[in-house]
Amino acid sequence: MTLLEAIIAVPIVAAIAIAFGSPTRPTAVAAAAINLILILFAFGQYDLVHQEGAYQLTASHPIITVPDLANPGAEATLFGLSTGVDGISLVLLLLTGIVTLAAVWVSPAEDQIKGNKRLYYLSSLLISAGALGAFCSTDLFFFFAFHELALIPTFLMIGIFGSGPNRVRVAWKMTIYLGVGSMILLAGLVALFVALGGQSLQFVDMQAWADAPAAIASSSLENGIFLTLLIGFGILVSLFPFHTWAPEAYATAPTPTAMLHAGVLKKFGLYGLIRIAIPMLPNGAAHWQTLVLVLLVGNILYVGYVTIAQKRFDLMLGNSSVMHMGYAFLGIASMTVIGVQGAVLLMFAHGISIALLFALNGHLRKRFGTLEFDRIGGGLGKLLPTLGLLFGFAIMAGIGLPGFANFAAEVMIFFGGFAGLFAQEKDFVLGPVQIATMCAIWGVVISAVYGLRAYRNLFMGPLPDSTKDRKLADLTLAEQLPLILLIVTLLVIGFAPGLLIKYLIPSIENISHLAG
Amino acid sequence: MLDLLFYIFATLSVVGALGVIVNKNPVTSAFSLIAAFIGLAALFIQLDAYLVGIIQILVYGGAVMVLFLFIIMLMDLPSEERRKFGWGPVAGGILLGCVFVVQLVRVLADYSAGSRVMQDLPVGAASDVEQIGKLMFTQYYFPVQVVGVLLLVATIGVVVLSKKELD
Amino acid sequence: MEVTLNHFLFVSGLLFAIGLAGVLVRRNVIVIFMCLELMLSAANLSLVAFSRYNVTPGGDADYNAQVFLFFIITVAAAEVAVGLAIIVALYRAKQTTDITQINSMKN
Amino acid sequence: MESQNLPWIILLLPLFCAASILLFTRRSGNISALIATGCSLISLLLGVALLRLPDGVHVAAFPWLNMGSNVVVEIGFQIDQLSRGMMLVVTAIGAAVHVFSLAYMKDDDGKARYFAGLSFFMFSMTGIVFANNFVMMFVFWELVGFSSYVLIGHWFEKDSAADAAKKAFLTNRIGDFGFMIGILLVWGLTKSIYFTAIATAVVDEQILNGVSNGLLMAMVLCVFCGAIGKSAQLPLHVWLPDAMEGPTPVSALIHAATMVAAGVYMLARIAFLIPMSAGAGEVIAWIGAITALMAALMALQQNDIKRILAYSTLSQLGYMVMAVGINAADAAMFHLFTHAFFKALLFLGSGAVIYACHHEQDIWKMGGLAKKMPITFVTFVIGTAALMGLPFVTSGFFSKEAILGAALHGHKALFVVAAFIVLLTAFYMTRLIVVVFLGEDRSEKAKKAKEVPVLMWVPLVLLAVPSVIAGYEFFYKGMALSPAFPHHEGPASIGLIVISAVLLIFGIGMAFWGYKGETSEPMAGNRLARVFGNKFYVDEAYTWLIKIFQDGLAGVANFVDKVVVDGLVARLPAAGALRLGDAMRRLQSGNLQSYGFLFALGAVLVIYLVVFK
Repeated sequence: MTLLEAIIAVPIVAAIAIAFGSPTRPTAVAAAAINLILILFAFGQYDLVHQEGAYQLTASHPIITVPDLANPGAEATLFGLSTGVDGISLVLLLLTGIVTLAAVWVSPAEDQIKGNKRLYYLSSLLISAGALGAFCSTDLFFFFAFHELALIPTFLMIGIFGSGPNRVRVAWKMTIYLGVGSMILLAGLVALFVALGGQSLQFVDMQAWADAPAAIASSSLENGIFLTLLIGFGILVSLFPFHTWAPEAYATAPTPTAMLHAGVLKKFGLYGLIRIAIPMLPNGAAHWQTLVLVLLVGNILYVGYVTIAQKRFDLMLGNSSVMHMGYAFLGIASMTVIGVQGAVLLMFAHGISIALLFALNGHLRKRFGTLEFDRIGGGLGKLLPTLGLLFGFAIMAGIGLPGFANFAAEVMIFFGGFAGLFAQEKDFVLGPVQIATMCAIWGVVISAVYGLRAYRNLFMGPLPDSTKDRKLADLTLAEQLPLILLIVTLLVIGFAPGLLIKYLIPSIENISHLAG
Repeated sequence: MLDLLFYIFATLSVVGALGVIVNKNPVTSAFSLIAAFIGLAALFIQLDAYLVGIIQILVYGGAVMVLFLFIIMLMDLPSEERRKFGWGPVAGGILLGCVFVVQLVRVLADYSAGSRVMQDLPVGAASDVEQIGKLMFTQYYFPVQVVGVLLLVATIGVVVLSKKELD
Repeated sequence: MEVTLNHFLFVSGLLFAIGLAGVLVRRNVIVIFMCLELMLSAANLSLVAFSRYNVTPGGDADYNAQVFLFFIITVAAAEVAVGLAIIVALYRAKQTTDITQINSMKN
Repeated sequence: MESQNLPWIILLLPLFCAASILLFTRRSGNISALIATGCSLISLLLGVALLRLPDGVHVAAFPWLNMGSNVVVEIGFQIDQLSRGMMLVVTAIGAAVHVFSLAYMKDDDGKARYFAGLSFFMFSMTGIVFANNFVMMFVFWELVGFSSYVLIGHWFEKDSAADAAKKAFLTNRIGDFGFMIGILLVWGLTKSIYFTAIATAVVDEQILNGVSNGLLMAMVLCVFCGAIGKSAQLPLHVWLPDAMEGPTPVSALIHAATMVAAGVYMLARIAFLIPMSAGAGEVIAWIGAITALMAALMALQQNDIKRILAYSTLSQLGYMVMAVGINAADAAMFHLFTHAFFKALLFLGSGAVIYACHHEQDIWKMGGLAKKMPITFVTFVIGTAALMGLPFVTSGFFSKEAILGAALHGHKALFVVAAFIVLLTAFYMTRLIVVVFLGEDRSEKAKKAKEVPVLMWVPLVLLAVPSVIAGYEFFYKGMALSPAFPHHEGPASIGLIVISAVLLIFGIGMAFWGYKGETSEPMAGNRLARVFGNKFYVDEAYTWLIKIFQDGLAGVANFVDKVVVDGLVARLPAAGALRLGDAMRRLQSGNLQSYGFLFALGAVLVIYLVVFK
């Protein structure tokens, strides 16, 4: 068993152990911690110098083999459990490891869970396992299947442990939405597989086919496949206008699920675009670039204004997470090395910061039972100073203050957007990417508006009479620790983004057809 | 002579089968089914499959049908009451049966290999019991084990299902 | 007329069709179950017929088919046991063997 | 100590200070205050030591963000006259404000947070001053905005302070929106983000030849947007007066001397870019001039002592921006330098007054404080004189003359505006002095006022010194700032001095005549005065605009999202699927035999299709 297989296996084993009576919380926290250590170990094992961004730590267990066309007599793997990481997946593994640990940690103690306590902890671990598997797989089938695996516990968690009267309806809505997205995605992936010769589901082989000249003969076919993949992945990442599942689902989901889904699992769609759609269908990507730009501006500006209008903190967070996906799309759609790096870094940064915000959201909900700004009434800064301090960090990270990883990522995305200006020689004209980038920069103002408004409405101003007499406990040290873990991660990467970017650069430069 | 026997037993089994579906009383149906199974067993024997024919009688005609009769009597079922006799399902069932037979006839008409006559078995060949036994305990050893497990599971399943406390 | 393979196959098919019609026509679940057994046996007949007519190079019958038939009988026996147990349980719960009355799957 | 490490120490010392307060001494305000003040004093010493570091000295840079594709954002240092001089201002006023705050914030609950915020501000401001590239400047640009947010919102349980903090941050963000685009345009056009490299490319290699003027103008004005936000120029000036909700020492440091001047500093850094585009300088100059004029008019009718000073700051910043616009960045920096000292002095003075009057800020409830608070009075008068530009004896005179001189040479219309503002400045400052310090006390609080403690008046005295001498040649020689640092080189012409002196005397005289002995605003009924007092109703207009454009748009978007998008993308297909399912449900009778029938029918069909078709 290789390191990566161990990383996928640990949460699954822990989940099974919990199902069969192992103590829930200690097992889950231990598994998450071990996994984080294993992931950091994988960083150590990864050879930055010699491999030029190729998959490393690979292992393959072929399940179906076919005769190798290029190499008569030999067998080629059609499909099998193949694992491997490059810089991109490594960064996302780290994200998963950190968020899982925090999410398991902020899960309520057993006696506070109404319902099946084992299921609660087990689901978090399975979501994590699904995400890890999807990020580690270098086989199209398992890449897809692991993600689907993670959707089931998400559905269960929202439907069973969610808050609010609509939880079952919301769970269904999200599941159907994502199910339809996965179906479209599957259709696109199958079409891609067939169009690339139908010889292999291994990423490496598919990429090799795609890199061959005129790999897909008909450009309309390539465009069609890319569009299908875009919509499929887009639904999973809540690309405008397929985003309406997200805010409600996150507002309803129990805290660890919201953290894991918004923080980690949602990034699967973006990862898929970077891993499959863009490198294997570069012409399709170029053809639909303008469409993607229009949609992502919809994400940033339109959803941004929707976010401003929210009167509940959880809904605001849900919408803001949709909005920030627009930046990641911008980085990808810029089709530049800088932009795609920024997108991956943003996936990391946003994953951590939104998990942090949802964790704080959970603490507020636990203390107040409501998240409506009007009903909480503000002034909590004096009452709950530690919560207020950490909340301030989270909000500032969310709105991209320098020093947090989010800022570095956003700057890179913006630079990626303008890198296209280099391509033209003397005749500088602002193209659609640049215009979309400008819109995105306005999004920074929008996110400041809702972020500060939320902080103002929750923590600043005088204490209302309704909360004056209530005994509200500030965060205990145990409650602070996972939050601090997330904040420190954001700060470390914010101060030294190079720690992650050095892993990204070679792998992203490998993606063909990206502008320097 | 043998041909005559074929026609007799074939008629017996078909009539028995028809008896199963036209009789209102389940007990009568069960006895008709036994008749049909006996006819079938005779056909097997005519095909030189002595072991299979005997097992057909023992297992189907004996054990299974006794089980059926037990259950029928256990439940003390009256014959099917004549309430709301639906022509729809009856017509549909008969129609489908007829269509199936028509298709069968057409298939068989085109099946030239079907017009072969029976050859005698070579003299001195091992008996069917021996041959089947050899095959079962050599080549099909593993499936036999699996079937054994299946029977065990079925037994346990029946016990569980029949428990009174089941709810 | 000499008895050919087709004769056996026709009888087999006829029995199968009768069984099928019975399943669709009858409402007593026990009788339906009997008809299912009939259909299985009808299939057995064609197996044995093929076994006898498709001789091996040595001229002997192909006993593989008869082994297969054993398995079918065994499985059928198991199925009868379990099926009847289910019917009994169902009868206890619903006090009827009329399958038009057993439609909890609706809605 | 390696002298090359000096800038790093100056930069990081306050950061460590802020971090250690946050991490360790959060619960103890007094220790935190002492740590922060100690650090600021050390910083001052280091800031002075920095003056000895030669131009262009190589300081090791930290490659903060290596984006690949040869784009590396460094935390690097550009050490030249500009940054050395600015650093002196920042550390000197920072130290004074820290000491002043020790007394001013003595009994505050959030003392630790306050001093952490101050230290963090020192860190951010240092970063701006040292920045050798645009992105680094932007990083610290945002961070000063953040520390200003924290400090304005220090008394966050007051609604007004909380709103002011939010407003300041958001307004700055709007400016930064333009700034970021400007940075990207500069990068896109010159392929560099480093000031020296851009200067080489633009000035020496003429790389921008052939680029359309529209794009160049957009580039310059977008960069200027950053300055509009940070230096509170029209139309983003609204946050600065509201920022006076913060503690007064903060106003002195951040909202008078340093942060708001960062915009001007940045413009001086990139002054070589402005002439690249025809017309951009003109726009900048006029924005500055109009800001200066309107702010001065607004200052005429304010009754809050800090707001008067705030509008005066706006007005002076407008001066500086105007100077940058007419290619007199030297003059702008000179004025920034002198203004920082006397405006900090004035703010700390007003802080002393407010402290003595138990947090009364309405000038009409003061009066007669000159006798009770002589030190404060004298230093305040010195500051006022410098602000008005009293000829020959104050630093403000020289720097203001430099700007007026540049305007006279460059642009006559701007000169008229600028000269008129001299008159207005003299008027409102005299009004302030007369109403606050002279006459009789007009409230209980003013009656009980007495001289402030030593920790507070010492910084006043110390700041009064540079307010007087910072204009003279010898000051620069002493500080080793000459010759490249912009400073006074003798008055432009006798005529200029005469004009400004006449205007000055006229303004002072009018104010004396109008306000001597008054106990309430004599012009209260005047319609024009009301317009000034209400700040030209700009805030009201913005509130209205925000309501329509932001909240209205948000409401509409929310409605569209809930009804149209969700309806079309989710609910409509869902309803279709339900309807279809309803239709299909009729097939599911629950009757076993109908399923069997369908199954058999299917089997027969399959046979038909496979065998006979």
